[in-house]
Amino acid sequence: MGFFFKKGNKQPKLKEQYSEETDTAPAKSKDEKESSYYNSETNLHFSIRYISTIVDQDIIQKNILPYLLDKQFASIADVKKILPIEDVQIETNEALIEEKLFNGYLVLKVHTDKQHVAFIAAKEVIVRSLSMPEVETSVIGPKEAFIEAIDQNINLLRIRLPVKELMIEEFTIGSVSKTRTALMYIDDIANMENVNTMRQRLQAIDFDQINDSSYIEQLTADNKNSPFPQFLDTERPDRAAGVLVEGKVVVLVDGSPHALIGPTNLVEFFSSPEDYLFNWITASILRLIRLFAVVFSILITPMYVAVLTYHYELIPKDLTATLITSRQVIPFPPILEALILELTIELLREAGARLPTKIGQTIGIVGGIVIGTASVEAGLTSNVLLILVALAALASFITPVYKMGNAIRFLRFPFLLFAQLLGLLGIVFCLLIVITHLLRLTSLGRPYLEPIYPPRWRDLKDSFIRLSFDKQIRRPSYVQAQKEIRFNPKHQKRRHDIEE
Amino acid sequence: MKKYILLFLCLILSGCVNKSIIDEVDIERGVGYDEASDNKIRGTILLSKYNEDGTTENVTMTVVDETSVNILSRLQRQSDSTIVYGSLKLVIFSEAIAKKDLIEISDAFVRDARLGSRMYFVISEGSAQKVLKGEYGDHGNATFISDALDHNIKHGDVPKTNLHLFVYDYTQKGRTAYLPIIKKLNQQRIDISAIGLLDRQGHLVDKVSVKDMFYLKLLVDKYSGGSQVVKLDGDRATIRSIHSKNKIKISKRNPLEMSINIKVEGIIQEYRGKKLTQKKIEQFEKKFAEEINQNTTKLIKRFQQLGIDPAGLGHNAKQQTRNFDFKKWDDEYKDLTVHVKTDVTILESGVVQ
Amino acid sequence: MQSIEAQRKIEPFIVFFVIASTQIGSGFLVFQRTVAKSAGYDAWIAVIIAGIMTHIVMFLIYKMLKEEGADLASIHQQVFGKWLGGLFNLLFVGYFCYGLLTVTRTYIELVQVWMFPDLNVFLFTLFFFVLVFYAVNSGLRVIGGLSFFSIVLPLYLIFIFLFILPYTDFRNFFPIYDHSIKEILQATKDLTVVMIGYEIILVFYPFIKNGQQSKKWAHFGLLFTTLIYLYTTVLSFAFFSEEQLKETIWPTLSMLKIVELPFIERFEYIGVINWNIIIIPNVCIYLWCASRLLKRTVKIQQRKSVVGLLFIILLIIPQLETRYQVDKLDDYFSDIGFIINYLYIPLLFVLLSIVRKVKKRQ
Amino acid sequence: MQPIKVQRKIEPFIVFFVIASTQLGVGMLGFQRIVAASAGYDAWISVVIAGIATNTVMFLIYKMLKEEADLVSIHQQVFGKWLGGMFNLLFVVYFGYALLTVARSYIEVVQVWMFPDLNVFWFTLFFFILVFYVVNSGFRVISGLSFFSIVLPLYLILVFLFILPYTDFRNFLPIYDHSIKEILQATKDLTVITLGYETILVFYPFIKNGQKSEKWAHFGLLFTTFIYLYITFLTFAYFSEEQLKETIWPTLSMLKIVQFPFIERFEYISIVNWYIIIIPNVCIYLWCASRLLKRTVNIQQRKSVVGLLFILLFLIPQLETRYQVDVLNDYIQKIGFAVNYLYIPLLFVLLLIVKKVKNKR
Repeated sequence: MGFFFKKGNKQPKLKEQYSEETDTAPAKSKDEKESSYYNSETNLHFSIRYISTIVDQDIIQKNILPYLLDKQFASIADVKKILPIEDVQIETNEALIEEKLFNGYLVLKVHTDKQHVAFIAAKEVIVRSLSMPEVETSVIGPKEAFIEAIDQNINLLRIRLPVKELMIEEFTIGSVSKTRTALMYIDDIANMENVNTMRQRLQAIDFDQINDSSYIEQLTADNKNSPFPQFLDTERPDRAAGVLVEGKVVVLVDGSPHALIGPTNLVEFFSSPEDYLFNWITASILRLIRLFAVVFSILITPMYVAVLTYHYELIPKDLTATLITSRQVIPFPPILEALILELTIELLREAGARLPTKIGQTIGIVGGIVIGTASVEAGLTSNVLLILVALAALASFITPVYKMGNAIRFLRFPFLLFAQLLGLLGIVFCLLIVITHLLRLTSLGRPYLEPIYPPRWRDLKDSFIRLSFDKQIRRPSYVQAQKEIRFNPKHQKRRHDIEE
Repeated sequence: MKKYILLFLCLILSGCVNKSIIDEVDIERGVGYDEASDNKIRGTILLSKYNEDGTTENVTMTVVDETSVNILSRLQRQSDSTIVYGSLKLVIFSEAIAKKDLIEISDAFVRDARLGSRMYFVISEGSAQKVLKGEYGDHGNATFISDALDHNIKHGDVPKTNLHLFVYDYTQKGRTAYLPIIKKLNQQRIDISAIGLLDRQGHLVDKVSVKDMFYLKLLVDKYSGGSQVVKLDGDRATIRSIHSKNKIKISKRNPLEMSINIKVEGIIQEYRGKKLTQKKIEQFEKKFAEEINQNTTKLIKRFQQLGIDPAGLGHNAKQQTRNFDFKKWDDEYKDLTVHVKTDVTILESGVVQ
Repeated sequence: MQSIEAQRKIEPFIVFFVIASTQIGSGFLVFQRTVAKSAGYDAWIAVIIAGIMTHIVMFLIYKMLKEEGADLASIHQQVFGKWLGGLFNLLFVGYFCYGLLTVTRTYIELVQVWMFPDLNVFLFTLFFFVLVFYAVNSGLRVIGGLSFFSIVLPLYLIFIFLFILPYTDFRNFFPIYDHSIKEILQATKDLTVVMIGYEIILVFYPFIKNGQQSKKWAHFGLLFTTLIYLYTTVLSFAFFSEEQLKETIWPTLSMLKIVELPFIERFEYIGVINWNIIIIPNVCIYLWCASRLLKRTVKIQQRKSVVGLLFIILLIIPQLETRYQVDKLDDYFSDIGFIINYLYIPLLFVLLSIVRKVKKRQ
Repeated sequence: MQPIKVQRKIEPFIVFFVIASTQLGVGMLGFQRIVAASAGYDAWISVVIAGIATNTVMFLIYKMLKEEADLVSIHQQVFGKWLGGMFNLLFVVYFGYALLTVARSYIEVVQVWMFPDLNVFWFTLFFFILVFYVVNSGFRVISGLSFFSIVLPLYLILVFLFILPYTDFRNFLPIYDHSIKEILQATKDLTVITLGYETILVFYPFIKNGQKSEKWAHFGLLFTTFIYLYITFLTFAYFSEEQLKETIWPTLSMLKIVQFPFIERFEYISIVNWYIIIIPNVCIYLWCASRLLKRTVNIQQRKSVVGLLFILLFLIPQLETRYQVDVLNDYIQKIGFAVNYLYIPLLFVLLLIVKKVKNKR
């Protein structure tokens, strides 16, 4: 009981501490350096301050100090003239010092002029080189992925869209992390309403730390209590460039190799970038298979539980024997059996994801085979269910977007519980809840279930199927792009007679 | 929040409804009714028990009671696990029951939503219990008998039947029902030995033997199989009928006369005799049509005498008459003239002439 | 007539395949019985004579086509004038359609008897015609390609026939020339009509690059089919007894019944399926010629007339139900074919020569 | 009335689905018996006439809605504030009653066909949680569910074709073998089964460009008429007249004969499917009732939804027997007929007069 009381008292204390801390003068961090110099030619004393761990010492030694010491450095205004560095700012605002200091600037003060400060950019940027996409891999097509440096990522997009209409707005988000976040869109294509919504949401974020774009995603989602991701995230510059041209909005976050895309819809999560690289027939069939697999993976185990628990009449007479004999020695009701197996699969997946790649794969395969076979032989699960669960797991892994894959795996459990509760009726109950939830969902205020509902015949051309590019005359209508037409359809080639 | 979770858990564990997990129930696949003394009914149910090695064991349980409905609840008490009857495939009535109580018993099957419409009602020669007690096939007796009926309906001479069609025929004015009759040959085999004809009250009154089953099917159903031997001046041909349909029409009113047009398309499967020319084929067509005419007319005469109407002449007459009076029809039916006209077309005669 | 684009034309040597494939059709499966009826085991002589006949007709045809831009329609116009010529064109359209109908229905009967007795004729024809439309819609170049495959792909059947050798008796042929010349000529007549189809070159000739260069290929094609026919005749005569042959409706297929390979028993099923490949270019080319002639005569877009013709035939085919009706269909087709190839074409040749002579003099 | 935000409104063509889904409900499972009782095999004529009748009423409704925004303002125009308000409340009761009937009838179907030992209270609770979730999400979501309730079960139309081998379409002959009176009686029975479309009087302000939706509303009615006609044809060809008169849910009984290699007994699937069909039905009634309450006595819609559901939740388990459910259905039919085919035309005439009088001034 005492525990609870303590908890109640803790809060004010914490506040006091916090305020005490801010009262005292900030302690200097070890890497904060300040040194004074003297320019003998102009007889000027000046000092520089910088954070040694984020500035490039090379720049200081080669490009700053020699010039400051040897050239005609008479007043602070001269700094701009004599330094071979582009980003030099002269400010009067003392408050900026700290921000600039921690963003890799040198702070230059001249003893004669107490009012002005010069900020000289000398940031050291450590960038890893471009690598292959790891989540959205594809056999063919571009093989570069975003990296953690935002400038590099913007560069990747700029190269793909070298037009002046590609707009970039930058925000600094996170009271502690000060993360640079870029909002990108194409000025004359994107709907300004979408841009404004995204801008407002980004500006409204009040959080201390932004570690990844996923933080932004969760903080700006339309419905924060939904298992479904409401922004598409991608690590592929080609995909990001592609959606920019469709009129969507892309958000890049410094330190995150994933870009956010909005508005999006449910079906888009099942399209893989490869769909645009194959011929449209192959791509469409693959997409349909993917969607079917998803439905299958959600419904098959709940169906098994429902039918075996309540609806024996539904089972064809030739199948009854198979089902009954496979379950004969199993001591659990179907629901427990299914839950055990589903959880096992989830465990294997988690274990595989946590372990280093090579061991992970091995665990996956070995675990699957060994545990599966053993549990069947031990009479804990029936082999029919083992097949179904394994198939369902397989099917759930083909979702091209990782976050959507997770949502789908999560969905299976409520379905299972309701199947146990009310049989097939329970499954439909759950289905209706999911449909209602999806109907409520929006992405940047645009309906999430489009083009299914509201039904948009036109948008079907790139949803369940992907029609050939010459049929993709208009941009998706839920984006409500300013310019709807993608290209001017040439005069339809006249159909010739057989021999002409 | 905790409260809700607790509530939810309660629900999950209790459930709204009773479960019937398939490996924990006994599935009733067939049921048979025999006469017992004192106007009681002896009911036998057939359960399919599935062994681990994939074989099916036939378990029968028998009890004598006053009504057919009580039988299951009495047997329920004798069983170690719940007997569920939703997958019932086969109901067998002994001939004695079929002559008396068939309709009363069948009410329970029609009324219950749990049962499918495709289940078979059959009449057994001799005791139904004995039929159920055989060991036919590997997948259980009920499956065996219903499969046997299935394929004989599809490719043989048994006219289409199931629970729905039985009720349809029985309840349709100007039509009477029929049911297949099976006979146990020995412990491993059964035979579909005849078609039983029921009168308007649902009592078995007549049987059509194997010989006439072909003609009965021509009258009441469409063909997609079945074959018949036709003899012509010492030559002999086996004609396999691949399609047939019939059309029943009122050909004349006052006095009422009806005509049945039967169209048969077939191929010659076997031929013994002189060279099979086109002329010969035409002769066979004619002969076959004549035989059909004769036999079906004979059948219809028999129906008229018994006052039954499996071909649905009354129903057809009603369709072609405004304000049809069934009372008048009942009188007329007995001496109604019925013309049967058959049109046989032989499509193929194989790869040699 | 507007000139035909070069890429629409076919190479001269393709004519070999087109001619050969038109000649090998449903008739190939049944001809032995017909000829054996008249000339017994001597019918192989009739095959040779029939082969020579086809060469003669082909020679006449090429003579007629020698003039620049000539085809059946222009020949008719030259000989009979615009209106009467148009009428004759339409008669040919009817003939080709009838040919198409006969070939299709005969093949369907084959499928019915040998594979699926309860085949849904309408649906099958529908599928078949969808395929045919797809091919014809793609133009003569594709039909030519199909002809090529219809000769090359089933060519292995020639070797398959060798498997019947253990069951043959080649002494059946002796004594050679045991039948009267009249009987042999009767058999020749029966045979010539089995081997018709090559007259379609009258219609598609303008689509051959350097038309006259194709002449030798056309003759090679005829020669090839003659040899194939001879080969089958000789084999089937050695295989069947004379009585047996007279009662066997499809001797070619019945022969295949004896073939049994380690991986497949009952080779005649493969034969029936193969025949689909052989039939397709046959049907396509008849349809193409019919629609082409219609275009040349009454200016209907070819695509439209193809659809129209297919639709009509699709409705007719399920009406022909019995073996007898199909037989009659075949008989009439033989009669008409004989008249056209061996009476009408020589007559046309004579008329054309006269007309050309007269014109030249003027 | 404050103006409704554009995002809250639905496209005109969605009205098609909303109207169609209100008309297809539990009634569709059993209407054949009722109409066959009066007009026998000729009842299909009644279906056509009933379709015409609904279209006529819809025409009147749209005429009224051209003048006034919704039912409340019509009532206010015609009867004044107080009397109008009372009529509004009557409509609230009507919708609540309809909701009760639909929910209870469906539960009965589940009881008879699937779970004889269903715990009605718990099931209703679940049912209403779902309903609340939907209605709470607003009209746009309800209309979305209507869309799914039409599109998802559409495959059933094809499934019905599997009964064709067991049908005899000559049953319809001779056509028009019943008196006009019998046919009209059947029409009357049928019109009340197809009701529900009058809800448009309430949700009309939520349609973008209301009057543009008129054709879609009529298409919706046409669509349901065709569906009803289709089912009627199949049922009559499938059952004998006697058999039909004894079958309570012919639509489901028909599906008992359908069998697939992977599933026997298709009627279970269809009952489960009917759940999808029922939900928007119930939701629309509830939404309309609560909306009317809000417009009349200014109760927050969310609160009245909870209140209504709560009341119904306690009413439903009280209705236990088949007979009670039947009586429930009988009353709704009488009331529905009075509302749709007597009251609405009357309202139309009154509104016309009121408008004329006002215009003259």
